[in-house]
Parts: sequence; structure tokens; C-alpha cells
Amino acid sequence: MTYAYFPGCTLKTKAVDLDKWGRASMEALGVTLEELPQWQCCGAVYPLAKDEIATRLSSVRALMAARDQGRPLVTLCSACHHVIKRANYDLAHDETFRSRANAYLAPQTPYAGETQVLHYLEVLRDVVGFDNLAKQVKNPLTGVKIGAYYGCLLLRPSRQMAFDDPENPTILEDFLRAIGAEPVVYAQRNECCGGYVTLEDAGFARSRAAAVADNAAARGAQLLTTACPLCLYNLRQGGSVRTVYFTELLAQALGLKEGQL
Amino acid sequence: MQVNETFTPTIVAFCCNWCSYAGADLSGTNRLQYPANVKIIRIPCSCRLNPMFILRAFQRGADGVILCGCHPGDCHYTTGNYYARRRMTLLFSLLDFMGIERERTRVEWVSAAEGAKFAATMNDFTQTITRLGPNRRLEDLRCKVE
Amino acid sequence: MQRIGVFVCWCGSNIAATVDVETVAQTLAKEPGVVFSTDYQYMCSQAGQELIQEAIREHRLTGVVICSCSPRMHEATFRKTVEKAGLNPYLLEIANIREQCSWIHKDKLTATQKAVILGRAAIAKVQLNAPLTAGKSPVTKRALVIGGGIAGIQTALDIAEAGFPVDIVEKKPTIGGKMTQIDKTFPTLDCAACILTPKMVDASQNENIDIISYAQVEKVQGFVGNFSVTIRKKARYVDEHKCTGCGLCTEKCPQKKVPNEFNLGLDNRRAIYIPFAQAVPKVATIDPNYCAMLKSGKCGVCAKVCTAGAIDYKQQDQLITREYGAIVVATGFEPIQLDKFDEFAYSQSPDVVTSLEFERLMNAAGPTGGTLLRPSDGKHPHTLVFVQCVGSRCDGAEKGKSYCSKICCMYTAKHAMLTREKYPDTEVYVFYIDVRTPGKNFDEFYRRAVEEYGVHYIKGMVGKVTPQDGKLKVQASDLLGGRQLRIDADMVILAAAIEPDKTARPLATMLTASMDTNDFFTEAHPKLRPVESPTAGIFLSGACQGPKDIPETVAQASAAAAKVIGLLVKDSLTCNPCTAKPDELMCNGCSSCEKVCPYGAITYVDKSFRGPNRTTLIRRVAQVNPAVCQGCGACTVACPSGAMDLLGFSNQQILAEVDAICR
Amino acid sequence: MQSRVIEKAASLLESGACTRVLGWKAGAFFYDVTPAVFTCAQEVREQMVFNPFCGANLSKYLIAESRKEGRIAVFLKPCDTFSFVQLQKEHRIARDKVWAVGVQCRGMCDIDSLKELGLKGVTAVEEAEDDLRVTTLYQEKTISRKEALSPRCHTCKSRKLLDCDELIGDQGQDLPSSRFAQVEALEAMTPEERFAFWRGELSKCIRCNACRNVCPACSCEKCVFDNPNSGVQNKAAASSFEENLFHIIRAFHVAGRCTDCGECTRVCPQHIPLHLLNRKFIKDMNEFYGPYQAGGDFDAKPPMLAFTLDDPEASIITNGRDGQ
Amino acid sequence: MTDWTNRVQEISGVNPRKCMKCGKCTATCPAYDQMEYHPHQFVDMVCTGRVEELMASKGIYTCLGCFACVERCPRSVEPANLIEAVRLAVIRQQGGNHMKPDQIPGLLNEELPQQAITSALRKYSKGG
Repeated sequence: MTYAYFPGCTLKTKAVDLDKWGRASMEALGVTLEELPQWQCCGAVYPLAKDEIATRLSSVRALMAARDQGRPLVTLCSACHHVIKRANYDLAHDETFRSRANAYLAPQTPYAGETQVLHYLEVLRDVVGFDNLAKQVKNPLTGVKIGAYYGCLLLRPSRQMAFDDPENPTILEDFLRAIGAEPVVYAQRNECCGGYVTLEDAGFARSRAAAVADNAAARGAQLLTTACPLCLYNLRQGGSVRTVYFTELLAQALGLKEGQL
Repeated sequence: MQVNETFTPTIVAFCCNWCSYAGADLSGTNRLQYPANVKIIRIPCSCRLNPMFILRAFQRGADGVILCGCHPGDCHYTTGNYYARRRMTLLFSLLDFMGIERERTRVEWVSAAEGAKFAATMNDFTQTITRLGPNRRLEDLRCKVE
Repeated sequence: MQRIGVFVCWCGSNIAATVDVETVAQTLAKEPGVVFSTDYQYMCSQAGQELIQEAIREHRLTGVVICSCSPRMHEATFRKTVEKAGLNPYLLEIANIREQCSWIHKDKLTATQKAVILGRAAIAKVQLNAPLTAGKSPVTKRALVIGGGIAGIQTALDIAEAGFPVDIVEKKPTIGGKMTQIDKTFPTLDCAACILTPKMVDASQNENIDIISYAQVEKVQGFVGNFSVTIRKKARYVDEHKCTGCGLCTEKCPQKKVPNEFNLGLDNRRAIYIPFAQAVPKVATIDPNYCAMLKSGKCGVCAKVCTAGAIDYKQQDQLITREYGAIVVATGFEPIQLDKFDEFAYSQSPDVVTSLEFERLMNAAGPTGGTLLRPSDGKHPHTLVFVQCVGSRCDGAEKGKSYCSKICCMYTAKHAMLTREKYPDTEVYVFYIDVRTPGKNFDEFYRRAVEEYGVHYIKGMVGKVTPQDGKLKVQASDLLGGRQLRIDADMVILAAAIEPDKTARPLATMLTASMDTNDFFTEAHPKLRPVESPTAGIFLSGACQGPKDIPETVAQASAAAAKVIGLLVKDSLTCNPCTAKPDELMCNGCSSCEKVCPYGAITYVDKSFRGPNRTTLIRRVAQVNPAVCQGCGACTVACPSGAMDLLGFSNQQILAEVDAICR
Repeated sequence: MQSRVIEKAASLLESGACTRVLGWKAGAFFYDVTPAVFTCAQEVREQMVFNPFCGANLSKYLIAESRKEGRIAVFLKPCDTFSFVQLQKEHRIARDKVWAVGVQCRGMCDIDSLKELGLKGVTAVEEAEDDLRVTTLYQEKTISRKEALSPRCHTCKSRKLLDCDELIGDQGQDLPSSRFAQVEALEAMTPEERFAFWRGELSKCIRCNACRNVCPACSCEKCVFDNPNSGVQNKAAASSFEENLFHIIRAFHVAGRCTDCGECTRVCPQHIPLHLLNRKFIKDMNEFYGPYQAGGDFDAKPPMLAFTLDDPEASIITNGRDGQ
Repeated sequence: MTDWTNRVQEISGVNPRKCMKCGKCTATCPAYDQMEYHPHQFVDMVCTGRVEELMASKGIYTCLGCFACVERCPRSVEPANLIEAVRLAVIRQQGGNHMKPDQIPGLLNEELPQQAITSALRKYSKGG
């Protein structure tokens, strides 16, 4: 099965590791991710204002392109996933937005949220299957205690994101188990890392990241993993525990990436 | 189809006594508005609705007919609405097969607690019928009462 | 020729403000057959009823149409009214111009026009009404109570006290319900067991009460006065009559790791068990999910130690069918699952508990012997945080329950007070949205918790609980203090919303009793008939109807019993005369009607008919038992020849209404 | 075949096994065969026929005939036996008063089919294996039997002879049938096209009641349309009548009971394809509630008198190209 | 004179009257200490027409957009949407931008992902 892949801007620059190992691993697992031609920035934040149309349009373009290819749209960056998934939800549920977006972009076939938007992790879980993944692991991360850091954007608001239980998610823990690691469940895994406020108030952002990392460390985590470049940045700036992208762990477990933990 | 601004459809709503008629009462008790075009006929159970009544309503100038009954599983008489469901499903399918607008007939399950659903259903149904315009297809050519 | 009287009610301003009642009366006066038409302020009042009766006599009316509120409200009233004036009560029709007209329309012209049409439909129908006489059906003088909690026990005791036999069906191995798990009761703080267990014993010893425990209702047939109920009594693999309740087997059973549901899984029991010391009936039960003998045929310890020879591994489920005149639903409640609220870390830390679990942790018969200890490490907790309204008062089903669970404010005050009383070294915080304590001596109780016991009541909510370093880091708001609080707590106690027991929904279907969207049973009238279900002969007791505390539950239980007694003292009931009636001349005897009748009211006889040329033809024709027929009308549509019609809702009557509306 | 049928009928009367025989006899024209009751062997030998024009389904007559004194023998073609079973399920026929002789059938012919082949002034038709020898005023011609079949026999669903006391000819099997093709073709039209089709057809109705009178399912003691209490009594005598209502209600009343014998369409003097209404019901019931053949057996519960908890809702209906 | 109260409700699509004043939003807010007015007060102030005071508050720029208040609100009020709407009411005005592109270079460091810059610009200015 081939999926339309939306990498997003950060994955082309600062978060190359998230992208590179993500692609390599999927290929090794027999799933083809084909980068959407001429994708544009997702917009980075989902506009909460009901009257903002233009800022949601680049997501709509990506969604329409995937629809035209007849493929589900896969994202890897949490922020891109959040924005695109919610824009798609609006297209399916908000008639005003739907008609205005269609009027603006004037596609050949009107678009009403038909594209299935999947996060990379969902493909791992539902297409590859964690059982199947476990079978393909060459270098299991046996004994490594890893705290999964979900952050906010993958989970909330759960009504729109419909990704996992927003208060007690399990997908990353199940993933960690599949690659042989020992997941550490800690309460702060779905609390904010400090987000974009890091630009204006780095100190505050660091204190947020520290609270997350400290809680994880206190519960025994030796390593944190995340799907979001901004979370990774904040945790590296303010946290006391080493943080890596989950695709790096995946690639390592599959024997694609050298490295030690 | 042209939307006729002055067209006010006649709509007959058959309501079972135990759930939907009580639901209609509740929407009244809660002062939830729905168009006056809707006139309710009380029947003991949705299974009392004879297709004859529906056809006769259309013959006599109704533009839409809706049947409301207890939700499946909640029939006061245990099983009545299950029979009603089969009968109406087949009847509506036949009407559709004869080219009569599918949207002129509807079945909706409304419980005694669903006053809001009753009002919303009637508002929606009236809108649909208004959009469809006057019933022409189910009037029998040879029995027009002038 | 019909002589019809039309009576238009103002209902004060309820109708008259939106419907021009005078115009309605005048317009309807011109309808064919109408000889009298008037309007009046309150038709249902004494004066209004007299007005109707006078008109019936003066104008020799053959039919009456009342344009008023819903027939569900006053049809019965007006039937009596016309009957007293000598008219058959079924020669009356009501046009609903309040709930279905004046209350839903604002424009007076529109509402008036609609009222006229509704009046016309009623006139058209009443023209075809026939006088009907209600038949009688006998009453089985035995009641069934479903659920053996405090509600069911109280109802059963009261019915039994009045001299009627009553059966309690309880799905658990013992009666007693939720109250057995409660430590103390508010607002008096007497021990729940001390007031409940004597009632349980009373019930078991009362000659009129038969307790069918470890059993569930499987099938319900019939109708008020004449229910036939099939009960599945599950195999407990112990002969109830032989078991002495000595409990030796429960000590010797080698399977020790069975989560003990009585203590909500806070400790373990054996595979053969007696739920608690005061269980009724006090007999052991084998849990087939854990018993090695039942699973693999290897063990048999309990049979070896049982001197009474009560163990029976071959026991089967038993089906009991009994006849009842009335059924009381007392299925109670359950606290909700908390998986949607893991911001409180319920799944992450054993020290986050529900209030019911807290009851067990405080109870002398509980897993800690009545000493409050943290489940995680068995240490004495110093800081306790209570969170109210967990899952109650939510917007929409995906968030939680929309209603207030009603009992949480009081039991939380009780928990806080008892904790402070027993352990003065503790700090106790209660986070509340509102404290709701209507009830006798309730607010005084809550104030004592604050004023005398020093419980910190904080207006605000807990936002996040983070288990870390042996503590529960509670982040919360103090809205009146204008602070965000961060408390290092030892325990967090969640006041989980309550919901109806899961067995209630399928039971409601079997009973054809209606439920609201929250799965609480609906009462026949929210104010005036609070313990009856709209389905005749089905009564409601306790929390199955809505959240209730113990005093309220007991009050409602006795009220339900009074209603049941009122039914069972009657020798017969007046039937609904609006039953199906076949026209034998048209009946084919094809059995279509019989196949759709839910009551088995239709039978067939071979009957002689006069054929052509003085011959006699014998034909099979349908007969309806009017005492059994409930008047749904399923048969009338199944009948291909239209031989089956429904009295009171005949084909012609309904068609006349259709014509009147569509004309 | 004809001789075997006549011999059988005569011998049943002669032996006293039956007092009457229900069969067919020729009418004014040879193709104008009508049902008839014979009371003696001589009558049978003189008048009884069994030829490719014996399309009439005799089951319905058994309702009245089986009530009379003595046993009656009846000759039933496969499709007639479905009606025979269905009527028994409805307690309409006293089975012990009937001696049912199953006659295997290779499809019945229709004079209109012959006319469509350009054969005018037909005076006789003789069977010869798979062919028919047709004599007209002008010529003699041999045609394939297939070409002359009545339209309903092209989509024959079964050659099974159900519940017979004896058979003439072999027992048959269910056949693969494309009987729903026409229904499907209509379903595929737009609602406007369908409406035009049915208005065109039903407006031809003269309310002669032939469809009702021939239908084995329309065998009510007194038809709802003749019942003054039904509110829909016969309007044939009036200047106006309700052709939609009549045909819809008729189809609804026989839904789940109609065996799809096709008699209604065969007898319609206006050639309205009435069986399509019944077939639509049959097709829907098969699709919504599982396959069911009225009169196919004695046990299966008719779909209109049964339900399941998860039956589809009325809102599922979407025929062909309508919908949004 | 702009009717900010209505404007803010329109932009956000939030009905502040659904709030039952439980304070869970404030309890859960990670940016509590940075804010002058806290989420439940936001809702209340929109309800009571005190939007201009909110517009003047610096707290509107410290909302992390983490949606914890939205997720955990028992009444589905969505305080974060209100805060964003108040912020937009400010920055959509002439010269209302909270952050200007020329401020950015001074805030950058080697590791900072551009996602952060784009987000901040989107949140703080109408240019986006």
C-alpha cells in the first residue's frame, strides 16, 4: 500500500532525523510513503478562530491532493498532524468552512473531508501492526526504560483528533514494547512542553519541560521519546533526560541505524 | 425543483401513543416550536399504521407523511415497532420504485423523553417537504377532489 | 343523526393566549353533527366538568369533543365526566390544542387555524365512535421484586407485611446490594451494616418472601395483573438447602487469588466464597471462572471438607417460571468507570481510589480491618484530597453524565469528617464545584465537617494528579482564593458519578418499561406518579429511577410497595376496551394476525356460516380474547382482508381524521 | 402429456377415488383455455384439455372446492404447487379433501407471443418435443417452443412439484432465474423515469379486478376493497377511482404471500406488468430479510409476520440513481 | 465602538454561558503563573462584557495552546478558543501585532525548529 506523505517544513531542516529514519523504517517494513508533490507548510498552528479561512487552506490543498491520488495522507510531525487532521475535520463538519474553502480553491471535485488522515504511529499500529513490527525487530532495546512523551497536539482535542485516549494514551507505550523497550508511564506525558512560547519566554518553557522530564525520571525513565520537533527542542533545552525521536528508536531496533542508548 | 415561497405543505404525523405522542407533548411542554403544518394523529402503536392511511392522506392532499414510534426495543407492546419498521421499509421502497419522492415519507423513532428530537424532526421534515413542493405524484389522477 | 358537543378550554392563558378560543368554538359549531359548541376557562375544573355534563343532558349529546390539553393528561378525567352524565365514556375525543398547538406556536392566527383543524379531526372521529364497555381481567396476587438491595428489600418487606407473597430476584449470591459495602451512613453516622443486616434477616425469615439469589430475569410475558416471568437461577455448585454457611470450604480452597468484588478488588477471596459474614442466604458459591475442579476437574477440596455434603459440581442453571400480578424494578446503580478521567491518575496509582473503595478502606470488615492505609504501601496517609463531581454534570455523553449524582456531596462530607475524627493528624481537602445538601439535617452535617472537623473545603477543581516520588502531586484551582494550588497528597479520593446498573437496559426491554437517555427508568408522571412506570403493573423502587440516597430510596421503596399492594388487593382489573375485533364474515382464518400478536390473544375456531342455497359452510375464523389483547393493532395491518379492526382506533376513524386534516 | 392427464383424471373419477376433477377445458378459442370442474369420466374425455395454453393456476379454486363434499382431484403445474402450499399455510385448503396430481411443465405459451411472431389467424397448435406446429388460416409453420412462451415462463424460477400425491412427468428442480432483471432495470432509472413508467402503466387500468380475481393470494373471503367498513371500498362504479392506491395496497396485501406465479399480468386486459410490483417486494424482502419463497415450504416464517432486532431502517432505501 | 464581547464570541464560536464555574481549566493550566487573568476568569469576563480588560492583559500571549482546558472542561466551553479570539481582537487592529518579524532574529538559536517561529508569528501577528 502506498501512502501520501506530508513531511512538513521542520522535518526538512532541524528535524531531519525524525524524517529520515521514519522513511527508512517504513520502507523496511514494506510500506511506501510517497512525498506529496509541491506540499506547502501546514500553517504550524491550527487557527482556532472560526472566521479564519486562508490560514487553513494549505492543509486543504494537501488533503485534496491526497484525495486526488486516492491515498490516505500520512504525517509524522505532531504539529502538522494536528493542523491537517483538524482542518479535515472542519471540512467534514463545518458547512460554512467547507463551502468557503471549496469556493476559494475551486477544485474539480468539491472536497468534504474524504481523505483519511493518519499519523505515522497509526500506520505502525493499524497497518504494519505492533505484533508484526515486533517480529521484524533485529536489535531489541531490551531493558531500556523509556518514557513516551505525547505532548498536546497528537491527543487534544480528542473529539477532533480521535488519536488515542487523551488522558491515558497507549500507542507509544505499545510501540516501545514492540521494539523491546520497557515503557515508563508517567502522568506528565500529556502535559505541555512549553511549546512555541519558548521563543518569547525561554525560561518559562524550560520550567515546563523540566516538570515533564523530572516526572519521567522519577518514575524511572532513562530516555524520553517524542514525535514532535518542538517538544524535542524544549525537552533538550529544559529537561534533564535525553530525548530522541521515536523514529530513531524504530530505525535502531530494525537495524537500520547505528547508535547506542 | 422550484421553491415556492407561498407553499405551506400539509403534513400528517402518525404518532404512537406511548413514546412519540408523549414526545410531542414534551416538546410542547418545553415550548419547542415546530411548524403548524404538522398535524398529529394519535395511534396506539406504530404497528397500527396501515399503509392505506398513508396513501389516503396523499390522496386527500397531504404533502408529507411521517410515522413516529418508540425506539426499536422500547415498544410499549414489545414488538409493534419491529413490524412497523418492516412494513414501512417495504412500502417506502415500493413507493420509491414507483418514482414517488422518497423524502415525502419518513419513519423516525422518538421516545417520550425526546421532545427536542420531535421538534427538530418536524422542523426538518417540514423543510424537506417545502423544498419538494406540493405532492403531485401520489395523487391519483382519477379521483381528484376539487 | 349524531348530536355532538364541542368544548374549547382556555386553560387559563395557556391556550387562550395563543389560540382564539372563541373563534375555534364558533367555527367548530358549524361542523356537521355539532349541535353545541362553547369555550370555558378551565374545562377540567369542577365548574367546567359540570358545564359539559349539563350540555350532555340538555342537548342530548351523542358525542363529545373537548379541545384542551393532551389526552395523556385529562382523557381519563373527562371520560369520567361524560360517564356521570350518562354518556358512554368512549364517545369522547380530545383535540390536543395545548401541547400540540398553543404551546408550540406564537402566531395567534396560525395557532387558531390549527386548533380548528385538530378540532375537526376529533369531530370526524367522534362521529364514528362506538360505545365501548371495558372487560375485567383477574389479578395474580403475587409480586416480583427485581433487585435485592435496600430498595428491593424494603419494598418486599412492605408487600409481605400486607399479606401478599413476594419474590426477590437478586443477581449476586447475596441480597443487600450497595449498602452492604458502605461503612457509615449520613447524616447520623450509624453503621450501615447495623441497620441493613436486620432487614436482610427479616426478609429471609418472612414467610411471604422468597429470595431467589444468584439469579436473573430472563423473560417477561403478559400484562398488569397477569405477568409470567422466567427466572434463570445460576448454578452456584452448592446445594443451598444443605449448606450450613459454616465457611470451612472458603478457608480450605487452594485458589486464593480471586479478586474480591465485595472489597472492590482491594483484596482477594477464594474460588468458593461467601461474600461477607452477614450474607443472606448464607451459603457458599463457587466461582466457575476460578474453580480448578470446574475448569480442569482437578481439586475437589471443598467437597472433601464439606461435612454437609452440599458441594455439587454438576449443578446446572435452573429456569423458574412464575406468575405475578405486579413487578417492582429495584436494580439500583453502579459508580461509573473512570477510564475517561485519567487526569486524576486513577489507572496510574493505587492511591487514587473511588469513594466506594474508600468506604471499604474505612470499614472494619474491609481489606485493612478499618484502619485507613494507603493501598500502595500500607502506610498511614497524612494528606487526603477529595474530588467531587467526577463524571457528573458533564456536557454530553462523551464527557460523562449530564446529571448531578446527588449523593456525592454528602458522602464526601462524611468521608472527610470520619477521616478527621479518626485521624486528627490528617489534612483533608475537598474540591467542590457546588456543595449541594438539601435534605433533613444535611447542610448542618456538611457545616460540621467544615467548622468542627476542620475539613478544607475549596471551591475549585483538580486539574491534574501526577504520581511522583511517593506522593500524588495535585494541581488544583482555588477559585475563591485566586490561587493555583499544588498539594502533595497521599491519597486522592474521586467521587465518581453513579449510573444505572448495566442490567437495567435489557430488563427495560423485557418489561417494555421506558427509560430516559441515561438509562434511568422513566416514571409515569414526574411529579404525580413517581413510583410507577408508564407500563401498567411495573413499579420503580430506588436508584433505578434516578440518583438517590438511602432515606429517599427507602421512602420510594415503601411508596412502590403501597402501589403494589393497592393493585394486589383488587380481584380483577378493568381492561382496556380498545381491543382488536375481527369481522368473522371477512376473516380468512389465515393466522397472519396470530403470528404478530405479542400477547397470544388470538385463537381460531371453526364456525358454521350460511352458504349459498341454504348450505352451511364451516370456516376457520379468528377470535380475540379482550382480556388479553392490549390494543396495539399489529394484527389489523397484518390482516390481508381487513377483517381485523381496532375498537377506538378503527380504520374508518383514523381515515376520517386523515380526511379532516388533509381536506 | 395431454392424453396422460386426461386418462389420469378419468380413472380417478371412475375408480371413485375422487368425486370431482379440477382441470382445464377449451373456451371459445383453442388458446382460450379456462379452469373447469368435471364430475364424470365422460365429461373429462370430451372436454378436458392439457396443452401449452393451460396457464391458469388452479390452486385458488381449491379454497371453495375443498370445502365441498367429497374429494377433488386437481392438476397442478410446478408454479401452481407453490400457491397450493402457500394456501395450505394459510389454512385455506382442506388438504385431505384434495388429491393433487403434479404435472411437469415446459413453459406455457401465449397467443400474444405467437402474434408477435407474425402468426395471424392461428387455428391450432400442436406440441412436438421442443417445437410447436402452428396451423393458421394461411399456413402451417413449425416454431421453437421457446419463441412462443408466455413472458413469465422465460424467467421460470422452479420446476419443483411441491406436496403432490402423484406426479405425471418427472420431478423438477429450482432453476437459475433472471426474474428480477426487469425490476433492476427500473431501479436503475431516475425517479422521474420510474414515475413516468408507472403513471403510464397504471393510468391504463380500468379496474376490471381481473388481477385480483385470478390471484391465488387475493383469495380473501371478502376483499378489503369490497368491504364498506374499510374506508377504501371499490370505486369502480364511481366516475373516479384510486388506481395507485388499489395497486399499491393489493401488492402490499400479498407481500410475503405472493408466490410470483404471474397470473396477474397474464390476465390483465390492459397488459399492465403488475407482477413487477410484487417482484419488487419479493426482491426487497430477499435482500433486507434473507431469501424467502412464499409457498416454498410449510415451515419458513413469512417476512411480513416476522422481524429481527437489527432489521434495516426505512431510511436505507436507495434505488438506482436517485438519492442525493 | 466595537462590541468586543459579541465579536469575541463570534470569532471563537464559544458560548461562555455553558460554563458552570468549576475552575478545572484554571486548575489544569500550565501557564497559570504567567497569567494575570486565568482561564475561568476569561470565560467569566467574556460573559460579563469585560473583554477590553482582557485585551489589555499580557496573559493572552502566554497561553501555550496545549488544549488541556478544552479537553478537560466538563461543559465543553473551550477556554483556549476564547483566549485566542481575544488575542486576535487585539492583533487584527492596526499596529496590533504582538511580535514583529524584525524581532525574530534576536530570539533565534541554532537548534530552534522553524515550527516554533512560524507558530509564534501566527499566534502573535496578523501577518502570519
